[in-house]
Amino acid sequence: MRTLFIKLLLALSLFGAVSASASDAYAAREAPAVEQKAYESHSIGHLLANFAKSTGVYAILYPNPDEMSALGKPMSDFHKGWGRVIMILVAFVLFYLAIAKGFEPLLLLPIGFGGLLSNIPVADIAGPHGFLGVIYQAGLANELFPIIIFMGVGAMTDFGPLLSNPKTALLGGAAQFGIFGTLVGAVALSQYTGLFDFTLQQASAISIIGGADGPTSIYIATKLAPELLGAIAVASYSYMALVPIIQPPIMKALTNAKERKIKMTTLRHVSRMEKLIFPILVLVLAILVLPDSTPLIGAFAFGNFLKESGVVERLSNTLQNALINIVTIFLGLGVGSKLAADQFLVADTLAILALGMVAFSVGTAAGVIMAKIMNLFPGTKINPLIGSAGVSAVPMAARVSNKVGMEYDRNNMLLMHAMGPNVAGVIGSAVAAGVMISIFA
Amino acid sequence: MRTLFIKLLLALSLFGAVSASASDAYAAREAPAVEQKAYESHSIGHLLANFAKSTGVYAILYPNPDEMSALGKPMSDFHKGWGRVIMILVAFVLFYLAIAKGFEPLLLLPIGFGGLLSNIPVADIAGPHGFLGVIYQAGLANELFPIIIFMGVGAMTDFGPLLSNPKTALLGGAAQFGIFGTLVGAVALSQYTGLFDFTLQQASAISIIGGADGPTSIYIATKLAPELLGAIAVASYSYMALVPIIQPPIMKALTNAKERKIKMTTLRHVSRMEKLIFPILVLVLAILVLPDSTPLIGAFAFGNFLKESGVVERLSNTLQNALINIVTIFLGLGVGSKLAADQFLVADTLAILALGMVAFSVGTAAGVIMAKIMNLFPGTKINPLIGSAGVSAVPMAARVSNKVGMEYDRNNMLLMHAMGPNVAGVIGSAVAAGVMISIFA
Amino acid sequence: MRTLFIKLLLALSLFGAVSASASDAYAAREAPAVEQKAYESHSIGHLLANFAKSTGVYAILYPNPDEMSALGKPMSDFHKGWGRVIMILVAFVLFYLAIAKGFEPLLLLPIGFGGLLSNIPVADIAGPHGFLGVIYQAGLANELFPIIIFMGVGAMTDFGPLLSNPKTALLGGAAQFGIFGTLVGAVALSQYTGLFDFTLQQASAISIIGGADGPTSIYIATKLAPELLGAIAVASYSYMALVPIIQPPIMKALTNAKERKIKMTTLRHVSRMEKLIFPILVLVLAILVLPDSTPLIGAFAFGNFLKESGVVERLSNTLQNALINIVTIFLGLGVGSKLAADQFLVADTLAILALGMVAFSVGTAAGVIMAKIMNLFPGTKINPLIGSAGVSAVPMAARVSNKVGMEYDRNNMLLMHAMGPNVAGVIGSAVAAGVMISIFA
Amino acid sequence: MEVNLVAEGLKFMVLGMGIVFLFLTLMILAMNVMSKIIHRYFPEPHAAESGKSALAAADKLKKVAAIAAAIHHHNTK
Amino acid sequence: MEVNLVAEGLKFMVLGMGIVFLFLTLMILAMNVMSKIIHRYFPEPHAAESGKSALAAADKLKKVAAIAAAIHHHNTK
Amino acid sequence: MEVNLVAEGLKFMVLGMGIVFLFLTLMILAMNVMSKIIHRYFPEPHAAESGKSALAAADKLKKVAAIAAAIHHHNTK
Ligand code: NA
Ligand code: NA
Ligand code: NA
Repeated sequence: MRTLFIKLLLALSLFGAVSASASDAYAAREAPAVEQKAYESHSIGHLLANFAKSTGVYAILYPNPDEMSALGKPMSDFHKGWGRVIMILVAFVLFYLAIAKGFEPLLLLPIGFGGLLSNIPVADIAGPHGFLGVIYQAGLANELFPIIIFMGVGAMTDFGPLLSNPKTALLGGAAQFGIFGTLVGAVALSQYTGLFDFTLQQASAISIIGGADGPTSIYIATKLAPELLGAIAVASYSYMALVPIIQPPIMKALTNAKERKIKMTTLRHVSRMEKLIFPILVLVLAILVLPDSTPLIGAFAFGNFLKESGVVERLSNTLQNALINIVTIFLGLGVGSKLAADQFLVADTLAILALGMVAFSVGTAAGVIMAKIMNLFPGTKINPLIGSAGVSAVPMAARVSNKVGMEYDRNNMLLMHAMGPNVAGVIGSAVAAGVMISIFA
Repeated sequence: MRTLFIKLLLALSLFGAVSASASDAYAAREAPAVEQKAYESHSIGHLLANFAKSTGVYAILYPNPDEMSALGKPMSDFHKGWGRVIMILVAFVLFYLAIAKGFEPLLLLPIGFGGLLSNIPVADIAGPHGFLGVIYQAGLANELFPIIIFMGVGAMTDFGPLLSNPKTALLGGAAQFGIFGTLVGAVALSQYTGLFDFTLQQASAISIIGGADGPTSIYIATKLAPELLGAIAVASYSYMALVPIIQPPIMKALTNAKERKIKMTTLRHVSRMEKLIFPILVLVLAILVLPDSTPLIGAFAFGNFLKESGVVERLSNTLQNALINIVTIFLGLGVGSKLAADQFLVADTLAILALGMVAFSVGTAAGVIMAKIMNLFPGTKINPLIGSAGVSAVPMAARVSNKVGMEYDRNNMLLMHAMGPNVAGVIGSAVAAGVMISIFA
Repeated sequence: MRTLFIKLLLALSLFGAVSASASDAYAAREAPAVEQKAYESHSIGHLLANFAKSTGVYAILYPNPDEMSALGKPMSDFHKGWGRVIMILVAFVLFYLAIAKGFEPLLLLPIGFGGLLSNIPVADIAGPHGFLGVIYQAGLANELFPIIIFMGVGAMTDFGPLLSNPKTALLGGAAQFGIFGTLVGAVALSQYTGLFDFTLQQASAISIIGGADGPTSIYIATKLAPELLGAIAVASYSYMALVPIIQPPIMKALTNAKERKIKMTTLRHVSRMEKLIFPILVLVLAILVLPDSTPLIGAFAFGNFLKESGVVERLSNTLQNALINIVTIFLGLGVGSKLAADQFLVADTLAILALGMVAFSVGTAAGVIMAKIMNLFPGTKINPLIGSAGVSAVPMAARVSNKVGMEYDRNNMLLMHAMGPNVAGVIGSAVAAGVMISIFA
Repeated sequence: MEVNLVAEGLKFMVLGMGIVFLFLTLMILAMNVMSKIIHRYFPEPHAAESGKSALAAADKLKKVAAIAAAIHHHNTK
Repeated sequence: MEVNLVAEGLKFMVLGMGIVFLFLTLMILAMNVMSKIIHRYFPEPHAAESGKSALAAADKLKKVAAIAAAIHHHNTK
Repeated sequence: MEVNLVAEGLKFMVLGMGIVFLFLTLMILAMNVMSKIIHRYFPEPHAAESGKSALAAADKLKKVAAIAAAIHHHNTK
C-alpha cells in the first residue's frame, strides 16, 4: 500500500516510476540532520521518492514515527494524521461561521487561519521556528497582545451610560456568577464523573469564558492553562457571537410581560470631566482593593483615559485603529497556533465548549435575576432585560437587550441603558480575573 | 492594628468576620511558591484573610519584607509603601499638566500612566514579567524606540529655513552650551557639596536634558545611566513644555529694544534637490567627523530623506503617523516604568530637576548671546530673539521667538527665521550626544 | 603621516595643537574596556588626540587592527577602510536609481540607507547592539518580516484574471525555469571555473532571484545562505525594477509579428465566491503536494482570504497599509545591514549580480516559449507576449506585456490577460522555494 | 491530604463574587461622590461638545455648498 | 565521495520544474472544478459588486450635490 | 589616583563645544557649496511644487462643484 501510493504520486509527476523500497525511504527519512551536514548525491529516483514522502498526503497517511508536536512532545498517529485533517475542517467551519454567519470575524478568521496553518504536517509552522511559533512567543507567551487589545478596547469604550446610571453596574457584577458557577461545575465534573481531570487552574481558565470578554479569556488562559488556550479562545469568541441566540430565550423565561415593558428614565447628561476622571477612579479602586487585577484594568483605563483626555487624539486614534488591528491579526494567528490537533482534539475540548455554553447562560440568567432583586428595593425600577447585558460581549449583548425590549414595546429603547451594565461587565470580568490571579499567584 | 485592619476589610466584604491570626497569615504569605505547586485547601476565613492581605491598602500599610524592586533589589519600607502613593500623586500632577496646561501631552500622558502603573504594589507591572517590563525590554533596553521616534521626527522636519540661511546653524550650536555647562555644574555639585554623588556618566546623561530633545535624552540616559531614565525623561519633556515660560525673561534680559526689532530679510527659495541632498550631507559629515553620533543622526537623516525623496510617500506617511504614534505609546509607557518610587523618590531626582532647569536656561542664554556675537561681525544682522530657538524643542522654541518678537513689533514675523536654529539645535544635540558616546564608549 | 593627520584635525578644531605620539594614542585605543571601568583623567591634548582617532576619516585611513565585523569575524584592512567608502557610494547609486529612475524605491531606499548605515566605521550600527542589528534579529533572522510582507501582498492581489483564464497559470510555471536553470549555471560556475565556490544551498538561494519575487528571495536567502542576503536582495529588487529594460528585447526576439498581434478573448466575469475559495484551494493543494511551501503560500493565502472575505475590511486595510509599510521600512533596513563591505565587496557578489540577470532573462524566455508551445495544441491561442509576465514582478511584468503588445497593435490590451500568469508566477516561485526548503530541510 | 475540589470551587465562588460586588459597590459609591463634586465645583459651561461638532460639520458642508453655488452662478451667468 | 554538483543541479531542476508544473496543473484542474461547482450551485445574483460600489459613490455624490443645490436655492431666494 | 571631576567636566565642555562648532561650521560650509553647485548645475524649473498642489486641490474642488452644479441644473430644469 505504502509503495503503491508512492508510485502513484510519481506517475502523476510525469517523470517516470521509481522502485524505491519503502525501507530505503524510511532510512533516508530517519537521519535528515546528518544529510544536511554532509550533502550526499541521490539518484533522481531517490529524490522523487523523497519528494513523495515529503508530501502532505503521505505525511497524513503514514505518520512519521519520529515527529514531535509543536511543544516537543510525542503525539499519537491520529494527531499526526487524520486529526490534522479534522482540524483543517474545523478551521473551514470557523471560516463559514465568520463569513456567512458574521460570527466575530475579526478574531475568528485569524484564529481559524492560524488553526489551519498549525495543522499542516511537515511544515511545523506552529513550532518554535515556524512563524506562528515566533508570533506566539513574541506576544502571547508574555501576555502582551491581549493587554494591547485591552488598551484599544478601552479607547473605544464610552462610560457615559454607566456614569449616568451607576447602580446598573451591579448587573455587570451579577453576570460574573457565570464565571464562578462554571468554575464549580468544572471541578465537579472532574471530581464526580471521572471523565475529565481539570486542575483548579484549568477549571478557572475555562470558567472565565463566562466573562464574555475575549482578551480577558486569552490573558487568563495564557497565565493559568496555556495548553487549553486554543479551545478557550474559540469557545469565548464563538459564544460571544452566539449571544443573540443564547440570550433571548433565557431572558424571556425569567421575566414576565410587565417587567419587559418597564420604561427607564432618560439618561442624564454626563460631563466631560466625569468621563475623564472615571478611568482613574476605577484604577485607583483596583489598586486599593485588588492590585492583581491592575494589569487588565490598568491597560483598559489607559486606553480610555487617552481617549477622554482629548489632547492626544493621534494616539487614541492609533490605539483604536492601526495598533489594535495589527495586534488583532497577530493575536488571532498566535491563538490559532494552539489549535493543533494534539492540543484541540481531546476530550477536554468538548467539556470546555459545554462549560463555556453553561457559563454564558448562567451569567445571562444571573444578570436578569439581579435586576429583579434590585427591583424589590424601593427606587426607580430597572427593566430586567438589561440585566443580560451584564455579561459584557460589548456591544452585542446590549443590542440584544434592546431588540428583545422592542419586541414587547416598539417605543422602548433600552440600548443606552443596557450599555451601562455592558461596560460594567467588562470591569467585573477583569476583577474576577484578578481574583483568580490573586489565588494562584 | 494589623488584625483590626483585616477585620475591617472582611466586614466590608459582607462575608463575615474571621479570626485569622496575623502570624498564620504571615506564614501563608512567606511560601507562595510552594503553595502554587501543591495546592492546599484553605478555610473560607483563611482565603478571606489572604485576600485582605493581597489588597493594595494592606500592601501600602504593611510593606512585605520579602518584596524586591522591579530590578530585583531590596527596597526600603518607604519605597514599598507611602512612596508609591506619592508617586501615584506625581503621576496625577503630570496628567494635570498634560491635559489642563497642554504640557507635551503626547509623551507626558503615557509616561505618567506608566509611572502610575509601575507604582502599583503586588502587581509588579514594571517587573520582568509585567507588561511594562516586557515593553521596556523590547524597545528601550536596546535603545530601538528613541531611534524610531527620531526617524519619525526626521520625516516631519523641514530643513528649508536652515538651508536658506545656513549661518543660523551656529545659534543651534551655541545653545548646546546648556548641555556642557550643566555637565560641569553636575560634577561640581558632586565634588564640592557632597549632597550628590553623580558619576561622570550620570552627569552627562543629566546634562543632555539641556539639548531640549526628548528622544536624544532618552537614548543617552538609557545608554549611560538607565537608573536615572525616569527622572531625566520627565524633566526633559516637562521643561520642553515650559519653554514659553522659561525662555522669554531670559531673552528679554539679554537684549535691548533695538536688537529685538531687527528685521530679517525674506528667506530665499530652497530647491527640492537641496532638501533632498541635505540629510545625506549631514550624515556624511557625521561619518567623517564623529561616527558615534551616526545612530541618532542616521535615523533622523533616514526619515528626512524618505520624505524629501518624494517617491515613497506611503513610507514617509507611515513614519509620521502610525509608526511614530505606536512607538510613542510604548516609549512613554516604558519610560514610565522607570518612575517606580524606589528609583524616582531619591535626592538625585531633585538635583536632576534643578540641573535640567539650569541647562535650559543656560542654553537659551547661550543662543541669544551667540547671535549678539555674530552681529559684531560685518554682514546682515540677526535678531537675537531667534538665538533662543537654538535649544531645539521644535517647534515650540521657534514660536516663542516669534511671539516675543511680535511683542515689540507687530509686523516682525520671526517664525521661519527661528526654524533654522531650531532644527540646527536638533543636529547640535545629536552631535553633543555623539561626543558623550565617544568619550564613554 | 598618521601624526600629521591628527595634527591637521586638531588645528581645524580651533583648540590648539597637541603633540600626542602615535604610540600613546595607539595604546589608549587598545584598552577601551579597561578605561570604561576605571575612569582615568586625561589631558585635554590627550582627549583631542582620542577624538581625532575616533573620527571616521581616521578610521578609514588607519583601520583599527582589533576591529571585528558585525558578525564578529576578522576583516581585511580594505573592508575596514576604503571598502566602506565604496559601499557608501554604492548606496548613493541605489538612491539615484530609486529616486531618479524609479527603481522599486519602496525597498531600494530603505535597503540602500541600511547599507549606508552599516558601513559607517566605529559606530557598528549593524552589530549585535546597533539598531540595524537589533532590527535584523527581531524580524529577519526568524524570517518573520518577509512572511508579513507576503500577507500584505496577498491582501493586495486580485486573482480574478487568473480565475477567468486558468490555463495561463502554466506560463507562470514555465518562468520558474529561470530559477532552476540558474541553479545549474551557478553550480557549473563553481565546479568548472574555480572562480567561485558556491555550495548547493548558496546556489539555490541565488537562483531564487529568478523568481522575481522580493519577499520569497529574502525568505530563502535568510534560510539557506544568510551571508549572501544583501547581494541577493539588491539583485532581486534591482532586476525587478529593470524588467521594462530586460524583457522587451527577449520577447521580441522570440516572437514573430503575427504572434505579437494575437488578440485574446475578453475575460469572463469571476464571482465573489470563486475569489473567496481560491486562496484556500491553493493552500490545500500546497498542503497535499508540498507542505514545505506552506509558510509562504499560507501567508499569501491568509492576506488574500482576509481581503476576499469582505467581512474584515479593517484588518485587510491594515495589512495593505500600516502593517506592510512598517514592515517594509524595517525589512529594508535589516536587509541593508547585510550590505557591509566585508559581506558585499566580494567576488561572489559579481557572480550573484550576473546570475540574477541570467535568471531573469531565462525566466522571461521560458515564459514566452511556453506560450508558443501551448499554441501548438488546439484551442484558443495565447499571445506569447503575456508569457514573459510569468516571472511575477507584479504588476511591472504584466505592464511590459501590455506595452510591447500595444507597440504592434494599438488596440490590443493585454494587461488583464497578463495579470493571470503574473500572479501565477508568484505561486510558482513559492512552490519552487518550497522545493528548495524540502531538499535542504 | 486529598483536596475536595468542589468545596474549593465553592469557596472561590463566595470569595470571587464577594470581591466583584465589593469592588462594584465601592465603584458606585465613588462614582456618585465624584459626580457630586464635579457638578458642584467644576460645572460644565453647558453646550455639549457633540452638538458643537455636528454644528461644525454642518458649517463645513455649508461652506462647500456656498463655493459650489458661487462657481455655478459664475458659470451659468 | 566527491559530489558532482552539476549533476545534482540538473536533478534539482528536473525535480523542481516537475513539482512546479505538477502543482500548477493540479491547481488549474481544481480551479476549473471549483468554477463549475460554484456556477452550478452558488450562482451570483448577477449585479457585479464593482458596479454596485460605483453606483453607491455616484449616489453619495448626488446626495451631496442635492444638499448643495438645496442650500444654494435657499440662499439665492 | 583621585580624578578631579570638575576638571574633567571642563575638559569635556571644551572638547564637546569644540566638536559641535566644528561640525556645524563644516555643515555650513558644505551647505553653501552644495547650494552653489545645485543652482549652477541643477537649476529648478521655477514653479514651486507647493503652488502646484494648491492648484490641484482647487481644481478638484472646481470639478466637484461643476458636477454638483450640473446635477443641480439637471434637477431644476
Ligand atoms: Na464580563
Ligand atoms: Na538641542
Ligand atoms: Na515568480
